[in-house]
Order: sequence, then C-alpha cells, then structure tokens
Amino acid sequence: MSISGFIGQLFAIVLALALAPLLTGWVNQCRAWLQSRSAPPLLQPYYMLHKLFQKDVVLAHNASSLFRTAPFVIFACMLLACAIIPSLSTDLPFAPAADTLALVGVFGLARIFISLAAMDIGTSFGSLGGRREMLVGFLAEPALLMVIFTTAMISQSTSVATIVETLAHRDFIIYPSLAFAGIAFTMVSLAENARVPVDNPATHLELTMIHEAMILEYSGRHLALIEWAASLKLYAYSCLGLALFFPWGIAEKDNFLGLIGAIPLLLGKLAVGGFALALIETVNAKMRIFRAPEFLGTAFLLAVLGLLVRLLLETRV
Amino acid sequence: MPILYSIDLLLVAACAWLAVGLAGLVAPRNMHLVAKVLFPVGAAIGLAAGLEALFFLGEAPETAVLVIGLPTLPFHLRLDSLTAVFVVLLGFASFGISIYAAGYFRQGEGASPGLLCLEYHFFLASMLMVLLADDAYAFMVAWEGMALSSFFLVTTDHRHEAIRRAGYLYLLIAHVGAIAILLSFGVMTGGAGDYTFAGMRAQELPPFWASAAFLLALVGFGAKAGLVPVHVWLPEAHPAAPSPVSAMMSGVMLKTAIYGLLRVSFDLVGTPLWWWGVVAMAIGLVTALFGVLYSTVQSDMKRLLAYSSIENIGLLAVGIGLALIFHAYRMETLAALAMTAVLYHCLAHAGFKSLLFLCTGSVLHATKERSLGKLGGLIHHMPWVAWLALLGVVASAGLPPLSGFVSEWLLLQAFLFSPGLPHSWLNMVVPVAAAVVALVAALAGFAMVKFHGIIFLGQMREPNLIHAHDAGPWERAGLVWLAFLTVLLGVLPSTVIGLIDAATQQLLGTGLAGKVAEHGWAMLAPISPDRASYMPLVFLATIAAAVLLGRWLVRRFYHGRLRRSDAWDCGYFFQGPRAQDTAEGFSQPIRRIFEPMFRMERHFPTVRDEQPYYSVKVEDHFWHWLYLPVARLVEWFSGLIVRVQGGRIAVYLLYSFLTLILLLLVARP
Amino acid sequence: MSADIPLSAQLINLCASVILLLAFAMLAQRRVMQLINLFALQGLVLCLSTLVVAVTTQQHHLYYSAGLTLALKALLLPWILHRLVRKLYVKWDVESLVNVPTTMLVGVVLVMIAFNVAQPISILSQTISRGTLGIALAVVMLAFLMMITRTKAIPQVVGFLAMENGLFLAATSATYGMPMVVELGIALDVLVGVIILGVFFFQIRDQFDSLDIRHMERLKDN
Amino acid sequence: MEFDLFLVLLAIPLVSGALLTVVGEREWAPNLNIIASGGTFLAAALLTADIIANGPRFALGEQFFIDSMNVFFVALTAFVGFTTSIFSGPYMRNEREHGRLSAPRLRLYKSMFQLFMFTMLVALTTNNMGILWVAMEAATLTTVLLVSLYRTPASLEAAWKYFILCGVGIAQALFGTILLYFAAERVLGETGNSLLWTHLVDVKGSLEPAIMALSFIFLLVGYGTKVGLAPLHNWLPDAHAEGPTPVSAVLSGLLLNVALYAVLRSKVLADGAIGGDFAGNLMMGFGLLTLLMAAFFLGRQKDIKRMFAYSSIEHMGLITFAFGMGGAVANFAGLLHMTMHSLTKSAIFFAVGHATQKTGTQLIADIRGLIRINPVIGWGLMLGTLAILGMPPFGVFASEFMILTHAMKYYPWATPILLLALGVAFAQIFGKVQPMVFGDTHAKRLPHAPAITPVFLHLLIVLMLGLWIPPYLTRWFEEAARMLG
Repeated sequence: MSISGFIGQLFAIVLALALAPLLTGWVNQCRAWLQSRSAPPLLQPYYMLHKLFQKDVVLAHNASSLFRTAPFVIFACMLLACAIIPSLSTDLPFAPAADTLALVGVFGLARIFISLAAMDIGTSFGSLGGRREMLVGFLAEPALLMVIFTTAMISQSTSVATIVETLAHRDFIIYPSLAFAGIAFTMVSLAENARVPVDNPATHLELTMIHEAMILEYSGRHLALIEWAASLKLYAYSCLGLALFFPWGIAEKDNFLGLIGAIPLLLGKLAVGGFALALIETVNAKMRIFRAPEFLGTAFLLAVLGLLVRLLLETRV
Repeated sequence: MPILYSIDLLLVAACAWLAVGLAGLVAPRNMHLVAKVLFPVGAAIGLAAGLEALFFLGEAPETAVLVIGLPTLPFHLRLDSLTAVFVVLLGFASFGISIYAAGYFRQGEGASPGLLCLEYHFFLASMLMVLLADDAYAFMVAWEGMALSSFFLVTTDHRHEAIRRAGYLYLLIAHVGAIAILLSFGVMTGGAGDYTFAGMRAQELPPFWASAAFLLALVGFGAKAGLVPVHVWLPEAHPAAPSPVSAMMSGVMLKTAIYGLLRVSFDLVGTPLWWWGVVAMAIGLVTALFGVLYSTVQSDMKRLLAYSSIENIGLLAVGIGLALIFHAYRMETLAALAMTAVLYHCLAHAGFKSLLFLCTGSVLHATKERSLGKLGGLIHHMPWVAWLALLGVVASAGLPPLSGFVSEWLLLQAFLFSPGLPHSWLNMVVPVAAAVVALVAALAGFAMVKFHGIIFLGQMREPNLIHAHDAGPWERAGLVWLAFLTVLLGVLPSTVIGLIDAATQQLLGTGLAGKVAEHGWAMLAPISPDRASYMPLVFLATIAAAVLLGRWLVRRFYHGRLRRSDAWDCGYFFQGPRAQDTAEGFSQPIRRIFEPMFRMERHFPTVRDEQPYYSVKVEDHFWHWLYLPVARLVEWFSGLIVRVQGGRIAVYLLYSFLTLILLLLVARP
Repeated sequence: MSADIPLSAQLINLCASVILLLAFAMLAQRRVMQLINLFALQGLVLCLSTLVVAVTTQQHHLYYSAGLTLALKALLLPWILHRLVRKLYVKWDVESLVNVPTTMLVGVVLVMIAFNVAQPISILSQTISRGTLGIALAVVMLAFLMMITRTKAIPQVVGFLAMENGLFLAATSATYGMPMVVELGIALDVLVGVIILGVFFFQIRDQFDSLDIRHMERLKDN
Repeated sequence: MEFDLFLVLLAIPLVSGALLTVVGEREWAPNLNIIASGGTFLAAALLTADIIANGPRFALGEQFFIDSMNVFFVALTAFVGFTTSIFSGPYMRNEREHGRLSAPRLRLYKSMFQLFMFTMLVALTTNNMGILWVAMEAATLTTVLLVSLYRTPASLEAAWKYFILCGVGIAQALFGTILLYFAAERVLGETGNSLLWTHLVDVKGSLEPAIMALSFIFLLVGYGTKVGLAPLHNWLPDAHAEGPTPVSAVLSGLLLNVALYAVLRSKVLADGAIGGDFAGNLMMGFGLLTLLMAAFFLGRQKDIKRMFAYSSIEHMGLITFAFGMGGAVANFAGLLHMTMHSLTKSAIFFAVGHATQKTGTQLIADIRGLIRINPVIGWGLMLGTLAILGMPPFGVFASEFMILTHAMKYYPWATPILLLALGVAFAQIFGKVQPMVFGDTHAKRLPHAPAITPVFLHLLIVLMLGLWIPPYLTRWFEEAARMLG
C-alpha cells in the first residue's frame, strides 16, 4: 500500500462525500431547466443536509433500535461503495476488500436495512415502500450482476480496478456486448436511484412512491444521513457507469499527476452524466408500479443477452 | 503410533450420544435431568467431536472394522478429510442446537422428555455414523436410523393430523430415497458383490452403469436433501418438528445428503462424465428458483425457512454440478473453486439456517404462534432474538460481510471462469445459470426481509403479543454460538478455506489453500488478487468504523436530541396494526410476477359479502403433477388386484386348479 | 393294448376305468344322497383294485391297505355322511349345477391333460398297473373340478374325499402303496378331517341357516 | 440320553395337549399351557445345543432326523410357541371376560394349541416325507379348529375356506409325495426307506428327472398353498383375521415357515435330480408374483390383522424368491429372513392383539392413538411395523439387504420388481399404522394387564440380529444354507 495510494483513497472518499450532494443538486437543476421551471440553487442539497442535521429527531413511539441504527449502516454502506469504485484512480487500497460482486452485496445490504427500517414503524406506507423496494431490488440486483459479469468476462477479473484498467487500455475494439450491458446498466441505475420512470423522488404520491414511502418516518439527522446516502448512491452508480463504460482518464497506480488530471475530467463526465439523467427523467413518464418488473426484467434480459453476445461473438475459440 | 486414533474418538462420541439418549429413558419424566444435564452433555460431546474432526483435517485417512454388522459385511468405518469437514459441521452446529434445546424443551409438549432425549441423541449418533460409514450396509443402517429417529422427532406432537401426515410423507420419501441409494451402491459394486466403499472405488464402471449409479444417487440423496421434485416432504416436515429438531434437520441432516452425493460422485463412482454436472446443475437451478419463490409466498415462518432450505440445497446442487463439469474436463483448479464453494456453503447454511430456525423456536415459545399474519413488533420484547435473527437473515440473503456471501461469491467466481470449458454449448449455458443464481440470491433477500420484517418489526398484529418474552439464557447461548459461527465464517474465509481444503484436495487432487494462503489470512483471493479478491474483515471494519464515526461526528458537530411522537404516515389517521402489510400482501408482487409457478386458490371479497374476506392459498404444482397421479395409479392397480380376493371359494379353488394345470402344461425342466 | 397284458393288469385297468367313470358320474350328480352312494362305490372299487394288486404282487401291507380302504372309504365315511345328511335335513338338497354338458366337456379335456402329463412317467413304471397313474391324476382333477362347481358344503366335501380316492389309486397303482405308517397317518387325517367337518356342518347351518356355501362370501377385499 | 431329549420335546406338547383336554378350563390351565410351552422350548434349546455340539442324529429308528437345518426351525418354533403362550394367558382371560369365549372353548384352544405345536415339531423333525405330509395335514386340522374358535359366521367362513383350500392344496402335495416315492422306489427299491429324507438325499442325483419335476410341481402347489404363495393364498388373510390373535401369531410366525420348510426339502431333492434352475425358477416366479400382489393388496385393507396377514404373504414371497435364487448367500438370507419374519410378525400380532382388545375393534379406522392408551403397546406396534417394513437397524433389513444385493448381482431384472413391491408395501402399511399409533383417543383400560414382554423380547432379538449376528448362529445358518444347496 503506497502512500500515494492511501492519499488517493482518502481523497476519493472525501471527494465522494463532498461531490455527491452537488451531483444531486446538479441533476435537479438540469431537470428544472429542461422542464422550464426556475431551478433551485445548485447547493440546495447542502443547505438541506445542514438544516436536517440541526433539527431534532422526531421518532415514532413504535420505532425500535433497528430503526435508529439503519441510517448509519446505510450511509456506511454507500460510503464503502464510493471508496471502492475508482473515480479518479485505480490505485485504491480498499479496492481488494471488495470486488464488483461484493459491491453488489454492499448495495444489497443497504437495501435490506432500509427496507427493514421502513417496516419497523408498522405504518401502511412504510411496509408498502419496503415491499416495493425489495421488488425493485430482486430484479435490479441480478441485472447489475449480469452487467458486471459481462465486463468481468472481458477483463477476466471481477476486481473493479482491474476491469477499469483493462477497459481503459484495450486497443480499440467494439464490444457489442458492452452496448447491451450499458443500456441494462442505465435502466438498473434509474431504478436503483429511485428515478423516473420507476420512481419519482420529487413527489409523495402515495400510490406510486417507493423510496419516499420508506423514509416517511425519518426526520432530523437520520433523514439527513439517508438523503446523503442517496446522493452517495447516485454518485457511486455514476462513477461505476463511467468506470465501466467510459474509463478513459482514470489514473493508474503511482501516477499522482494523473490523479490531479483526473479531477476535472471526472467533474466533466459527471456533469454530462447528470444532464443525461435529467434528460431521461424529463422525457419519460412515471410507470405504473407493476410495469416496473417488466422494465427491470427487460434490463435483466438485456444484461444476459449482453453476456451471451460476449460469449458468442467475442470469444476466440 | 497414537494410542487412540481420531476415528476411535469419534466412535466413542457416537456411543456417548447413544448413552446420553438411553440415560434419558432412566427417568423419562424428569425434565430437569434431561434438560439441564443430558442435553448439555450431548452438546459437549458434539463440540468435542467437532474439535477432534477439526484437528484431524488434512491427516491421512483412518479406517476401522467393527464386530457388528452382517457376518459377510461387518461395519467398515473410515475417517478422511471429507468426512471430517462434515463432522465439524455436525459437531459445531449440534453444540449450539443442543445448548439451545436444553432451554427449549418444556414439560407437556408432545412426547416425554426422556423419549425426546433418546430420539434426539440417536439422531445425532446416526448422523455421525452416516459420515463415518465405509460400506453400504453400515451406511444404510445409519442412514435409515437417521431417517427413523428424525421421523419420531418430527412427529413429537403427533396429535395434529397435519403433523402426522408430514411425518408419513417424510418417512416414505426418505425410504424411497434410501432404496435408490441402495440401488446406486449395488450398481457401483459392478457385479463384484463387494459392498465396501473400497470395493466400489476399485471398480471401473462402464459409462452407462456409472451414469446409472450417479443418477440413482442423485435421486436418493436428492430425496433427503429436498431437490425438486422429491422435495415435497421438506416444507411439511421441517415446520412440524420442534424448532431445535427443525434446525438440526435443515442445518445438518440435509448436509449429510450433500455429503453422500459428494462421496458418490467424486469418490466412489470414478471419473465423472460432463453431462452429470449439467443434470445436477439443471436440477439445482430449478430447485433453487422453486424454493426461493415458494419461500417468499409462505405465511408460516417455519415453512418459509423450510423453502429457503430447499433453495440453498438447490444452490449446493448447482455448485456440485459445476464442480462435476470442471472435474470431468480436468480443470481441477476451477473444480476446486466450485467444490470449495459447496463445502463452504454447507458450513454457512448449517450456521445461519439453524440460527433462524432456533429463532423461530423462541418466537413460537414466546407467542405460541407460527403464522406470520399474527406476529409483528417482537423486536421490542425480544431484542436478543431479533438482532441475532438479523444476522441470520443477512447471511441467508447472501450479503456481505457474513457467511452466506462468501460461498455465493465463490460460486459466482467459479461461474465467471467457466468460459474456459472446451465445449461451446456449455459455455453458453453456464453463464445463463449464473444469471439464475443471481436472481435466486436476490429473491432470497426478499424472502428474508419478509421473514424478519413481519415477525420482528412493525406493530404487533395481535394484542397478546405484548406478553412475549425474550429467549432464556440457554436458548440465548445457543443462538449466540450459531451467530458467532455465522460471523466467523463470514469474516475469516481464508482461514476456513485453509481448513476445509483438505477435503477438496482429497476429492479433486488439488485445492485452493496454496493460492489462498499466499495473500494472508485477511484476504480471500482464490485465483489471484488481480482477478478477484474479497477482504471481509476490512469490509466489516470499514462499515463499523463509518457507523461509529458518523454517529460520533453527528453528535459532535450537531446534537443527539430526540423526541417521540406518533408516526407521520403521510397524515393518515388510521395507523392500527391492520394497516401494515400482511404476509400475503408482502409477497403479492412475487405471486403476480411469477403467477404460472404457483397453484393458487384465491378468494376475493365481493360487494355483496356479509363478511368480506380475502384469502389466498398457494399449493405446490408437483403435488398435482407427480404425487397425486402416482398415488392414484397405485390405488387403481390395487383396486384391480383386490378383485382376486372376491370371497367366493369356488373361484379360489379355480385359481389353485388353473395354477396347477398351467404348471403341468408349461413348466418343463 | 396288446394281448400280452396279464389278467391282473387288465383287472386293475378295468377298476381304474370304473373309478374314472364314477368320477364323471359324481361330477354330473345333483342329488346329495346319490353322490354319497357313488362315493362309496368308488371306495369299493378302489378297495378291489388294491386287492388285485395285493394278490398279484403278494405285498402284505397292501392287504391292510385294502382293508383300510374298505373300512374307511366304502363304509365308515359314507355312513358318517349319510348320518350327517339325515341329521341336517339336507337329504333332498339339489345342486343347481349349471350346464352339465360343459362341465363334462371340461372334464374330458382334463382327462386328456392328465394322460398327457402322466404319459412319460407311466412308461417308467415297473409296476403292473402303470397305465393307471394317468387315470389317478384324472380322478384327482375331476374331483377338483367337482369341488369348484359345487355350491353346497357336503358335495364339496365329497369332492375332497374323492380326491383322496384318486390319490390312493395313484399310490397303489404307481408304487404298490406307501409305507404303512404313512397310510395309517393319512387315513387318520382323513377321518379326523371328516369328523371336524361334520361338526362344522352343524355350526354352519346354525349360523347361516343353510349349507349353501354361497352364503360364505363375506370375507373379501373388493 | 439325547434320545430321551428328543422324545421329551415331542412328548411335552402331546401329553400336555391331552392333559389340557381332560382337565378342562381351570384357574391354573393357562399356567400349565405356559409351563408346557416353556418346557418344549427348554427341550428344544437343549436339543439345539446338543446338535451343535455333536452333529445330526436319528431318532426313533430312522423315522426322525435332526440336523442343523431343522433344529434351527425347531428352536424358533418352540421359542415363538413359548412366547405366544405367555401372550395368550392374559389375552384369553380378557376374551373370556368380554364374553367372547366360553370355558369349553378355552379348553379347546389350549389343547389344540399344544397339539398344533406337536404337529409342527413332528413335521420339522421327521425324516419321512410321508409323515411330513401327515403332520402338515394334522397341523391344518388343529388350526382349523383354532381359527373357528369364536364360532361367529365370519370365523366359520374363514375356517371353512381354510380347510377346503388347504385340504385341496395339501392333497396335491400328497400326489407329489406319491410321485416322489415312485421315483425313489426305482432307485432305492422296495426297502421301505424310499420316503426317508436321509436316503433320498443320498441318491437324489439318480432320481428320474421327469418324475421329480412333476413331483416338485405338485409339492410346490400343495405346500405352497400353505405358505400362502399367490394365487394360492386366498385362505390366508381370512384365517388370520378371524382367528384369535395368538393363533394369527403362530400361523404367520410358524405355520408358514414349516410349510416353506417342506417346500425347501422338496427343492433340495428336485435340484439334485433335475439339476439346473427348474425348481429355483419356479420358486422365484411364485415369490415375485406373491410379493407384488401382496404389496398391492395392502392398500385396500380395513382390518388390521388382515393387513398384517397380507404382509406375511408378502414376506413369504420374498423368502421364496430368496430360496429360489439359491446359493449360499441367498439361502442364508432366506433363513435369516424367515427367523426375522417369525419373530417380528408374531410380535406385531401380540401388539395388535392387545390393541384390538383395548379398542374392541379390528378396524383400522377405529383404532387411534394407541400411544396414549398404552404407550408400550403403541411403541411395540410402531417399532414392530417399522421392523417388518425393513427399517434398519432391525434385522429384517439385514436379510432384505442380503436378498436385494444378491438379486442385484445375479438377477438384476428382478430388482425393480422387488423394490417396487417393498416401496408400495411400505407406503401402504405405514400409512395405516401411523394414525393407529399416533393421535388422540378415548379407549378404556383392560381388566388384565397385557403381557408385553413377548413383544419386546422378540423385537430386541430382531434388533440385535440386525446389528450383530452371533458367530455360532452364523455358522449354524451357513451350515443350513449349505444343506439347501
């Protein structure tokens, strides 16, 4: 573990913590532009987090210890995810701790905790949200895993760092499988981050909401942590997508200059990605909840198809 | 030369278990003696056996021949690394379960304590003998003894019709399975008539007969393990038994079937053919998917877990299939990867499933209720059970950093490297199988959230749940032990793989230990860290640090103030327990998405109903596709045959007469 | 048959033929008293045939056999049966035999089968009466057939006893009789059997009000 | 001295049978019955020890011959007879107090029981194939009286069918015996030894094959009727179900064995004369047919004793099949299975007897929750049933294992049939017995405590033999198996 690696790792984590709310703010702003609304300030998420942290926690009488622990666990999971996804450099000392499969596991762990926390109060919306979250999860998770499988097969590794290194330094070969995987990944990301067309983070329309239904009972610092974790998740997914499909510019081992250079590149890519997300959210309509399995099923099938395409067309026999 | 070989010590353990069981009969009604003396002694024996096997791992096999048995075939015993791995599993899991049982069994529940003690320890001893047996007769005696003792344990509370039916179905399928196993042994002797395992190893079977032996073993051991379509007994029998017994059956007994399958397909039958692996994998996938889907829609907490066991057995079969495929193509390193995944998952499942079943036992004792629809909010009165169950739930959902994830990770790694197979068709199919495994793992999460969320969280669905109490000290100790194992298996995979690698070595000639050991105890990198690595301890430490640090920072920079109030719930005023999801409601999306997989009977309320209600009953397709037709066929044939006994003496005489004439005319030397 | 068959053999063959004839007669006989009489007659002819063998071969124990046959089969058993019939008031019982000609036809087929089966063995016989083995087997089979076709208890028992006659014929014709101790044992068994059956008849009539065995069809599985 | 021992063995049941007839039903009559049976068992045990030590011997001239094969059956018969007499003491007393049996009937029962034992012992020990026949017929006669003991319409019907069918059957056996004599006389001459087994065995190779084949067919059909081979078995369920339970126990446990013993003796001769597999194939065919039919019969039974009667048929089929295969291992297995079946089935009938007395019915549907009325009987029936179904560690499994493995080796085509039958039998019997033993009930207590010792004594022996067969027993079985060729 080199010093530069360690600094890079620490920097990546701090950057994630700092940038994640900004990304959320950026997406909201882009969306407002696209929808011809007047946009909230770019730094609105920071204000909100600060305000929430200051507020008292109002806890339902029925809330258990699990309810109070969950936000911290979820936040920690997302932080870990951000720590192992190469955003600036592939030289991450934490990376061997968890490969892509473990990354999916981290998201799964967070999902289980948030769903359980949602069921803890015992309200109608809470359990509804928990159930729907698990519904989305059980389809999104294997789809994500299949996407990862496709990339892992190309690079013969499940380690995120190795995948990125391989993909970034390959000779220019068109991988049709990656196209499938990319589309599937986008669909999964939309679902996982509670975006239109699967969910809408902006409303509390009780019959359609998923994520918001789960966190209805949270308040104060708990809600702040969950919101922050949600931002981190969006950031993590964005970075993962960028790392898998647009890996150019991510610094390698012992390349401090590259690290410096990677920052603006990352900001640029995130900005474009955020805009794309806002665009997708704008041009699509929210689906009925029972269309969501179809949507995610399609993602799953696309990912499997990508895998098959990889095996059929791209392996040298 | 040691004075006492390990195998002798294990034999002593089996005898000691039997003795403990028989001691229960001395004072069959003395609850105190049985619970506070005999069960702990049994637990200690289990721990000792487990430790003994643990230290034995990697040593040269030991054999023994006993005086008992058939005159031509006395009991042959053998202790090798494969056996030792499963003895470790048996010993360690049984230690926790026995400790728990010491606090669990109460007076006046079904059979007398002494009898229970006998059946329970007979069960343990027979499982140990199954693992040690080295000839067909000893194996079958132990195997059926295991079935028999567990049957009596299942029917402990035999006053319920459903439990009797469950017991019947269980023993019947176990017996049919045993017949298949016996046949498989018979085929493997290759006509030489040597029924020792050594004799079977020595036989070189032609591919047809080898395949027959493998398929028979798959059916026979599958019937015990719960592979589709011979799984139907499992969701009936496991919930029927008292919880420690369910734990023992799910956690340990099913693994003896896996042991048998491994023993036959990798040790006794000789070189496998590649398509065996495909068959095992296909059945495993169907089983896993079937098990997890049915698990999500159950309304009885123990049935939910039982179906989850079916799912896990399916995953194990997938792993065995993968190992077989690799082994058949002589890709031993990958075979070792899959085999390690299988063995690891056996250990992991033994830990977390026993833990979960024992938790249901505590819930059952505290509430007298098994139906999910009548539970809820128990975390307030049973924090110990709830939090320990959460560990089991996370492990069972295959999530890091607990034990279930490690084995799933290893299995997926094995899948990832399958494209090296010299068979293009397989190359296509195997990754799709991986997709199904991924789906199963995700669905397992769904089922587990339902299990934990509905039992322990939310509002209490029945008013009497307020009297629920947490598990007693004995029960708690058992739970903690199993939870400890689950965590240990989750965070120290390299160490554990180093231990169980002896079995992989024995079966495949190569193992992972060398590679794994290169990277130290904290990192698991079975091939190389570039390709895949996992450091659960770092993982766990990071999350724990983040949680604690986050908590501290928040309090440091802001405050820790907290108020209690009514729930918000978007302002709805009705917030009674009925507003929560029921068990059926929670799984409604699954039922809807996978509708063809279930056979459902639903009743919808109509406007005109005086007392409107909604009900849904999910049934197993296989009952109607396989079992009922077979039963009807037998019934029909019986109806045909009994006409022979029509009551008329003249007809009887005619039979005799015709037999005689026929023989006189036809039979010629 | 050639002319060099000794007279004794011819006599034995004649007796055997008569026994076979009587067996057919019993097969077709409907009335119970007549049936018993035919049975007695068969016993008598059997005794005669045994006597002929005894005289021809000078086997002493065959004299005892003949005496035993006479006493038991021609006298004692018919007497017991007569008594039973009278006591049970079934003197006028008539069997409702279905289709006597068919039964006879089946009987003829049976005789053919019996002869066919016995043929290769008869050739091996060193006794003077070797042809009679086939007849004995035929008598056994006809008695069997009779038991199948009868629906009353007493005729069925008569059929059973007629079967013993066939067996006895076989014993004398093929082997000049079994060892004495065995024959005595067989005779004792038959006698005890008939006595037990006699007791049975009363009990059956008490319980079923009839000796029709078609009443006894309640123990069945279908 | 040893001469006397054998005479004692035969004399005890004969004399006590006569004595019990004369003295009638007294307070001590059941005890006399037990003492007599115990004495018989003692004599049998001593005789067995003697034979093991000194080898086979003749008795009463050459008319009786005791070798290691039949002394094994003698010991078994005397043992089961003894335990049955212990069992029948309280059982019959209960029957009397229920008003089902009167004092004269009890007298008849006891004397006939002793005479039945006598006929069986004679059948087993005789050296003369003719006397074997006589004793078998006498055994039929005594048991006919025992079956009809209740004098109910059903028991009379059963006894009548038993008598007629077995009478006719055994008549075929007589014809077979005559043919055997006929064949033997050609070789041995008119020495009067032509029915003596010891002489027959010496010359079996030179007996005329054609005659012996015919003879064996008749003997097989004849004695096979008594064994209960399908389709000659029809008398068996009726007789078992309608007789008193101790009689069912000895019918299943002993009479069938003795009949099979007669078939085996015939088979040895037939094999010697004909060579090849003629006799063996016939027996295998009958065995499989019997096994299969009995298994499917089981499902439709409503009467518990009737069901276990079919189970006896099933096991007789299996044993016949085993002996049909021949060879040292199969014969060993067959003998072992006969022993196991005798012990287990009689134990089951003891338990069933008590159960039916407790509940006052033989209908399966009406017997429930035995384990609650009387745990010992309930467990006895449960364990006995599991034992008879071939569950390890009981000894029935040991013999079934040997039969199955032997069949797999030499007659693989038969294995599926065997397994199908065993599987179906398991499903049917266990499905019916389990609800009888388990569940709730309200049945009354009995005036006389049941005799439980025999049940568990038998099961204990069966259990022991499943795990460990003592070496001397093994040697003994092996010797007997070798004799069977």
